[in-house]
Amino acid sequence: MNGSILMLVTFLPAVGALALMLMPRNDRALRWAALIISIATFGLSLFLPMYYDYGASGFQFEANRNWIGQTIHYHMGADGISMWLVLLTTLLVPVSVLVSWKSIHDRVKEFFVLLLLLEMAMLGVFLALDMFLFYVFWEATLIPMALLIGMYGHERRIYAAVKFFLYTMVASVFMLAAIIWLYVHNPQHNFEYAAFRDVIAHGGFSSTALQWLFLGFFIAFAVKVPLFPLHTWLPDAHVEAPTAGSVLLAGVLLKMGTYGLLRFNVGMFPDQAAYNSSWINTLAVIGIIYGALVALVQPNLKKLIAYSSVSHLGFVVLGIFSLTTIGTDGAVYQMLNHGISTGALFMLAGMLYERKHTYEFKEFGGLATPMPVYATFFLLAVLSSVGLPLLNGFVGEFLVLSGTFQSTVPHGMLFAILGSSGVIWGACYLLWMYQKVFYGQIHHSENKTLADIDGRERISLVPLVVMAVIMGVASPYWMKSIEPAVVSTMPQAAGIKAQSQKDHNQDKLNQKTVAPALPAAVVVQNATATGGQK
Amino acid sequence: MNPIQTIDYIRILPELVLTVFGIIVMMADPLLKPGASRKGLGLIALGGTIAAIAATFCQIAWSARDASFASPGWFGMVRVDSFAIFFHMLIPAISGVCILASLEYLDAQNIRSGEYYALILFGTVGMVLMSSAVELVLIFIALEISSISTYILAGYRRRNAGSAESAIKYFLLGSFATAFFLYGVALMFGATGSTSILKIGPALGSNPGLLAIAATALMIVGLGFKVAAAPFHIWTPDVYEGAPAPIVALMSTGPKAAAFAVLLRVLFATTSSDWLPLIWICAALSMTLGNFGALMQNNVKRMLAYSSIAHAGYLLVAFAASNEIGRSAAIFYTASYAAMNVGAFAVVSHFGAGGERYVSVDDYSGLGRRSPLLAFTLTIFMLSLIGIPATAGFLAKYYVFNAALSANAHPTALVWLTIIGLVNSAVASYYYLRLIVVMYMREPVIAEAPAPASGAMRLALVLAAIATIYLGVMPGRVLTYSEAGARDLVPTATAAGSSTSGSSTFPGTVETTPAK
Amino acid sequence: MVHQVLFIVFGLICVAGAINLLVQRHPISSALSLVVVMASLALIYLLLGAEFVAAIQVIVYAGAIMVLFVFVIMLLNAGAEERTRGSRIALFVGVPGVVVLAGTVGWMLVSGSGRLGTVSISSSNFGETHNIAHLLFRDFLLPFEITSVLILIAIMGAVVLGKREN
Amino acid sequence: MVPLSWYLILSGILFSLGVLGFLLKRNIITIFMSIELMLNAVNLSFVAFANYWNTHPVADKSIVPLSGQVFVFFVMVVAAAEAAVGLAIIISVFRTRETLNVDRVNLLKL
Amino acid sequence: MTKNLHLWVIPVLPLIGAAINGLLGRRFKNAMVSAVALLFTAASFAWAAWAVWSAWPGSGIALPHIETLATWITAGTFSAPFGFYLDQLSMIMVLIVTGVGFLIHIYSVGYMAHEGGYYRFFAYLNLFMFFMLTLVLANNYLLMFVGWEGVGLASYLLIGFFFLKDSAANAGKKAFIVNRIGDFAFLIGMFLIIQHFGSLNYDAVFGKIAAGHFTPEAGWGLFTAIALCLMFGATGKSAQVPLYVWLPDAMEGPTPVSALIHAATMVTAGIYMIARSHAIFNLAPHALEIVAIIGCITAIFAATMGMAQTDIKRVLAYSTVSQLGYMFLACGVAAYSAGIFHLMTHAFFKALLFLGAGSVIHAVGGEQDMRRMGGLRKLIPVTFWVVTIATIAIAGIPPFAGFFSKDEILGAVFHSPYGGPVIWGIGVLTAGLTSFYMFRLWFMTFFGELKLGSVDIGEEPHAAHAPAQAAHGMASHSHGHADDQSHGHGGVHESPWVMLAPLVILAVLSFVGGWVGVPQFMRGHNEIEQFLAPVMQSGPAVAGEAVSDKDATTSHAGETTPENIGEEWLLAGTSVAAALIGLFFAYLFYYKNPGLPERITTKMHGIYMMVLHKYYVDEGYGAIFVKPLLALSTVVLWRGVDQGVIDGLVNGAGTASQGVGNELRQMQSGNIRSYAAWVAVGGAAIVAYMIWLGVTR
Repeated sequence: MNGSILMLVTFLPAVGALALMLMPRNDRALRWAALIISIATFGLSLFLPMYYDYGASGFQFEANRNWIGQTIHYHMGADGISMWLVLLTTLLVPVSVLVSWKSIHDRVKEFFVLLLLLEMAMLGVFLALDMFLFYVFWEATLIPMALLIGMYGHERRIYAAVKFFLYTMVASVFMLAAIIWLYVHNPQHNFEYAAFRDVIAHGGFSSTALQWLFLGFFIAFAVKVPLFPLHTWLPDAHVEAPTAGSVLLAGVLLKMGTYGLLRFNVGMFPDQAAYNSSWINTLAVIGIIYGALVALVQPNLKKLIAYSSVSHLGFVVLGIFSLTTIGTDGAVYQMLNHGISTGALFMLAGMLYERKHTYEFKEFGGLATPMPVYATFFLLAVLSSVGLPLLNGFVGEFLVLSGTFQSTVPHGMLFAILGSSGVIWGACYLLWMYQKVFYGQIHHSENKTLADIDGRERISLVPLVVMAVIMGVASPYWMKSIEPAVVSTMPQAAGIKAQSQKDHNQDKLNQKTVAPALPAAVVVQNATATGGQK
Repeated sequence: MNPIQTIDYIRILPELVLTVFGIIVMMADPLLKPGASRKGLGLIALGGTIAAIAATFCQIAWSARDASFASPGWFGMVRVDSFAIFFHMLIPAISGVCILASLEYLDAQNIRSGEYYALILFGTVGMVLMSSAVELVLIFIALEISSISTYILAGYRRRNAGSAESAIKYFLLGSFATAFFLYGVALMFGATGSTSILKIGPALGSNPGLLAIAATALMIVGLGFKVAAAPFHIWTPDVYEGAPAPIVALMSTGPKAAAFAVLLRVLFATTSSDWLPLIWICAALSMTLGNFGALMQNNVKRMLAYSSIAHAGYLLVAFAASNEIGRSAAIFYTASYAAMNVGAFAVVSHFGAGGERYVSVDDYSGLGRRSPLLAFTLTIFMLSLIGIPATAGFLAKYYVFNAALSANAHPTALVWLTIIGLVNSAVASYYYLRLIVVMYMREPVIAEAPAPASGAMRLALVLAAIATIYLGVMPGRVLTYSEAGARDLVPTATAAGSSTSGSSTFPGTVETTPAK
Repeated sequence: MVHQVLFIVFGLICVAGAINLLVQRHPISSALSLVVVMASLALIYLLLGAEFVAAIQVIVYAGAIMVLFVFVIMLLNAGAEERTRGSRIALFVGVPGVVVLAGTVGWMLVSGSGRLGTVSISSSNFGETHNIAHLLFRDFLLPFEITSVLILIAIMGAVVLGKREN
Repeated sequence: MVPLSWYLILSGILFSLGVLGFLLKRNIITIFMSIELMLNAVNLSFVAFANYWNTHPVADKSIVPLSGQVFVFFVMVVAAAEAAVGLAIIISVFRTRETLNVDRVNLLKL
Repeated sequence: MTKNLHLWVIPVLPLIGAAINGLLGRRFKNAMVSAVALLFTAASFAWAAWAVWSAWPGSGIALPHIETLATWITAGTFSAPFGFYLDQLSMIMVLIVTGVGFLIHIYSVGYMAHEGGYYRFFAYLNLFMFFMLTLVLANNYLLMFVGWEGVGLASYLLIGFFFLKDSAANAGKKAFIVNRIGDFAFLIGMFLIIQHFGSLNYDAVFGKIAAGHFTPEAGWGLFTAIALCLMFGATGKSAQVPLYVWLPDAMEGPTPVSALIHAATMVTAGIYMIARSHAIFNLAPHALEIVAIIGCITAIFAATMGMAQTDIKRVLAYSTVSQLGYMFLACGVAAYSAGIFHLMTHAFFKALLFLGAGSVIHAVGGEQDMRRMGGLRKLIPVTFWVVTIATIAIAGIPPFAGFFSKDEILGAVFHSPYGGPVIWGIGVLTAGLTSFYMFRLWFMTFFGELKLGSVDIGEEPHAAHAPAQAAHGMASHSHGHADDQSHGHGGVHESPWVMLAPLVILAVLSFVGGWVGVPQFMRGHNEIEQFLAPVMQSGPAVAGEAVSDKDATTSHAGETTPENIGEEWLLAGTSVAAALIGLFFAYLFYYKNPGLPERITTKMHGIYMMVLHKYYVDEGYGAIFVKPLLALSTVVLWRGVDQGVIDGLVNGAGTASQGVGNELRQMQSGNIRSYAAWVAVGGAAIVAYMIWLGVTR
């Protein structure tokens, strides 16, 4: 199992897309072809966890060849973080092919071609270890997604597509500038992630320069996440996007943002990350609460889920910028969870749309009676999204929050407490939504005869629900590969504690109440520290 | 003994070949029936461009055999170094594709005269010569050849008032600018007693006198006009709108590339770098004016005209970097821009149909449904113009900004220029995207479906698309050429590089980043 | 001394002709004043010891080119131009620009006049035709040949654009 | 003995008048004439410089003062060519627009 | 090598039952469904009994007995297992849960027989059993939290069982969210524990404490913080002030659910949690203080509200709240075992009361308003007798169960530094009120004459159900609430034995249940005290000093000197007296001359209205929290910030740049001379600039 596996996984969808382009416009055949290709990709990607060396940290399955001259390489590799994100992607794509089975009947070929191209680009983003390559894939995700929204969306689809495109485009040029700047100042004259890391570490750049670079990367990722003030493209994009689009947008594209924050902002700029953590965490917490509150009052099912994403991704960012191993583990896990639970929610919303052609709550109500199975699936998705223990959502949220709570970044405790209030809000808006859709009397007579979900839809939902349960009870299986990756991405998790303890006094105070009474506390800290290095 | 050797003829072989073919076309034209299609002549002209490329290969072979080939010939008039050879390759290729696009176009516009192709070929002679000329007078004449031929071609749709107007505008303003250029040449002659670029540089040294400075300024005016850089860009939209689409394809790339070649030769001849701030300003202005001007355009040709202004701006960023990377970036950019822009205008000229009826953005609505392939190719070109990765446009931009950031003269200023450029390219994505949006996301507004593209047009589109993708994915080979060209351009690249960091009154050259 | 007087005289005639070109409203008068400018320039060329150039200045410019102009004016029987206010820019932006341009260049020349030194009617056979010919057909052979292409284009262009629609 | 600068200033004046003519004249043909005026100005400075370099011989043998006059020759050729083409274009404009007033030739704008 | 009891089986069995019924139940017959449900519950009860028996103190298995199944979460240095913890405390709890739970399952078979969604009901019920057992058997706080949240979910589902009724759906949602508010605090508490103990396992945490380098905090410190967080969590689950509001609404659920979840088991989870964390509480005097006060307030507050209710189930609901207040009070005065004791007895008699009430409602065909009842004594004798027993028990009249536990608590309160005579007084008063409203219920229901339908006050029957009956298999036609008895059985009738059997068993328990805790001064041995002692003592002796020597004197009154035996008798006497007074007034108002209440209420109308409307607490919460929050979200955040500010800026930037574009295009006037002007100006500028440069150099 050498690097070739990653190349296969990444480019099989592209090849498939090419094949689809050449196929005749026979919708049925096209659907099946797309399904087979995406499932094949998923099957292929299963090799990664199978042959992953869980003992080792760092990147595996690496492939590194010259691409353009000596400077730009085709360098791919997977570690515990990217591997699972890859699997998430390859899992969600066949699923979204299934949900688009009937809902897409016009320009089917283009749709699946775009879908597969999108998959290729997304996989590339998670696997690229050469910053240039990374940027190439990063931008490459933009077009297919924008087209998917714009070609297959609903009424205001064009506005949404353009908004999505411009938001991301404007933001990512800053990242490009930062990347080029780093390349220019990189003595090795290449775009290697590792090389960038140590040129930043030992390049002796002024902190001002590093701060600007940090921000350059940050803005690009913050828009994708999306972090609080930059989130307004998300609701529009989601509401207008076709179901498959929403699933992948929420399930994977947003993760690209958090992945970037973790891998690059924190991974390459440890000191800046610590230095900026407080306002970033503030934004994250605002996002958590703000997203929830706005979700609470949405009259539109999909908008509600979209805003809930803002809230959930807030947890992820909080976890990453808690700069603790636990918090970041939780954040990575939460990425996967959100992909699964929110993906499922969007699929369910889409199924409802296929039947009712609206997302407005006032059109629903009492649907539990005509669609019991659907209601059950929906309930499970909601619960996993609410973060009910024994479902996946809880593990992530709990680790994020407890990580943040113990973190020594400024006001860690405060952020954790505010963030924890998310559990209340989550319950509020999601149960509210569930009640609006399923409980009470049926007000619209046509709803009485709505068909329950059929076999295809069940098949498309089952994997996600099952994963939600498994990931809720068997998290160590994932952690054993995620944690080493996290540790090697942010070895400073321990270091920062030490130094930031010096310069954040209010944190010292927190400790003081304990320190005399409780050597245990200190023990824990050191333990985490050592845990960091190992 | 005869001072003119074979090697000298080889030095101008492409020009000779093109001239010969041009004359053939010209002679053959009267033999054809007045009403008959001139496709045949077009094919001959195409053969001419191909032959020119072949001639260039012959030059390459020769230069490989004979080291003295790269030294000036014709009594120091031309210098066929790898820089010149790059453009000897590029420009005939551009003309060839434009001719391919014209074959169908002329019939569609029902223009029945073969001079068209002859003019393209002669114009190409001028452009090719511009890239290898090292003597201001020769440059001037070559410039005039290419300009005058494009003046005429711009006015080729004689039934159409717009075409005539664009011709007159282009002609008057062009001559106006040429006069400035010429005045500059005169002053340069006065300052140095010579007009050979090779002699000017040493004569001026790094601290030229006022005359020389004024001369440089005036020449920048003239050439800035030709490359449509702000503040001399103003003619572009009108001329491009009126001129026949394939000709726009040509003149937005061919003469531009040649003019940039001249600009490179002229600016980097003198080791003084007084012009850096000017170029900085021109670059920033061009990018901004171009992109913002295009935002609200509803006429695709005008929109692309503004975009070409903006792209001239990006290219000038590479000049502003004024280092070897910058020069090679500029050379590469001309090629990439040629690839995508020729393609885009080829699509426009095909879609425009008879009398160029359909040139507004809305006309493109639903093209994605009605002729997916055409839409797809146009999408490729648009994406490349936006600068989406895996297209020529992206790599070209990347190299330009890379050059700007790696410059060691005024780093801060260039960082800002880079930021301006990147933000601009983000803004620009809006109006390029608009075309994609209407093609794929709106329903058709015009009844008749676009006529199927002729074989030649298909070929032209495919070539342009392949070039765009190739330069975006596998640019290695072309890059090595452009780097070689950059090296030959200024034999003492290091000297130039160091001198760029010479004294200058450019604002805000504060080092924020102590690069180790 | 003579030289100076002659220069001043013909210089003034030049400028006067140029200004007249501007103020005259009928193209024909403008054309004729341009002829005046050219003629007097030819004389100034003589002062500078450029016989050949002076000659072709009269023959080619004043002769051929201006005749062409006049011919076209007649062809299109262009009347006196109407003073339309098409462009305020030209007036309020362009003219100051020109003033600045002239000012700077002029200032530059005046200030540099000391360094530039003087010119005189050279006794040498400088500017004689055979010297020029030698230069033209040897050093400038390539440009000379290339001009043929230029002229070819010009002719073709004139034909293409001028010929009646069929 | 006339200072070179006089000639240059004269040419400068003529050039500026040419530019002014371009800006202020309305008749296309006249505008074209002003361009010719500009070219003449340039020629003047060429010739003047030629004479200057001739009277001030320099060490560098590669400098050929007379080339200044040769340039004038080329400029005239170009001017002639431009005249031919330009007038042809003017004619075709007149055909389509029935006017020679530049202010009326503004179909293409914005 | 201690014997492996496979404790995990106890919770998992009901889970399997839930899974089977949930996934396949729709295809099953009701008989099949109930068979599955009962089977797995019974099995779980049996297994629990076996485990308890074989782990009984002195049986060779060291207590606490910990079994770890697998790691659940591990990250950094933190790790939480699927681990189970059996000690005396969890023994009691697990037996109560499985035992009572099993009885209620049986009862439900009869009670729910005619409901739609039968399988759904039992699936939820089993699911609840699973989570509740996880809660009591967990060996770490995180796993307890699993159960904690899980029971919340189950109660959400069961309260909302009749989801066609908006009131039911709302009540379920309210319950879940209010609980979540508590859970939020619980989470914070856990974070604190992790941060300072590095683990959430009981043995680790309590071990560290038992190792004893902590003295009780003088002021507000870490332990107070932890304790308060946990306490707040408990107030959510155990329906204490200020989070009690969900419990009365929870009565929307089917009656067996009210009995099982909202009386016997789930609501006592808070008490269990505090008792479980007593070691921490012992170190936080202030926290204990607050717990005591909250308990006390809740007790009296709920009792007063209970007096005015006319819905039989709501009366019981408020009485539950008030009884839970007692238990809180007990914990507050560090008399944990007393609290657990009351928890147990309360489980018996309150479950019995609810089931009895259910039987009554069943009998009168869905009527819940006591004012429409009366004279049922003859018609449903069995129910009458069992309810009587339960009433006496809760009223705290010896020798019934309630008396002993309540007496324990009051005694402890009286002596405790956190309690004292005042709180004790309130406790006694509450006891009186309890007995009053319970006997009020008793008289109104069983005496006088039946006035079914005659009185037309009280909440209107829910029209919701007319369509519901027609509706799908899932829809409930909820005869429990339908106001007509159109289906099946006609007039008032005794419930079937499948329902009565559990009642009888529970009646026996609520009679004798208290005898395990007869205090020494009554010549008893207070077995339960002894039994729990090892657990409660596991709180560090050092920490104990301040606290537990006092509660030693109180709760092990046996070891105390003769003269306060008298005092003990006195205390006991007072509470009994209070109960009897309550009984007397109830007799006076609701049996002797039923007109009296009206006159009183009209006389003191204001107070009555306030009490009747539960002091307008719900309305208050609505006005203070809910409405402003929604308004804020809609107006300020969504419309204001999101669409107004941010999108405004974004779109504004877009339009602005387009405007700029338009302005710039004006340069393109189309006039050649203007163009030339621009070129000339540009040229002039460049030349001027360059020359200036040249000069300045």
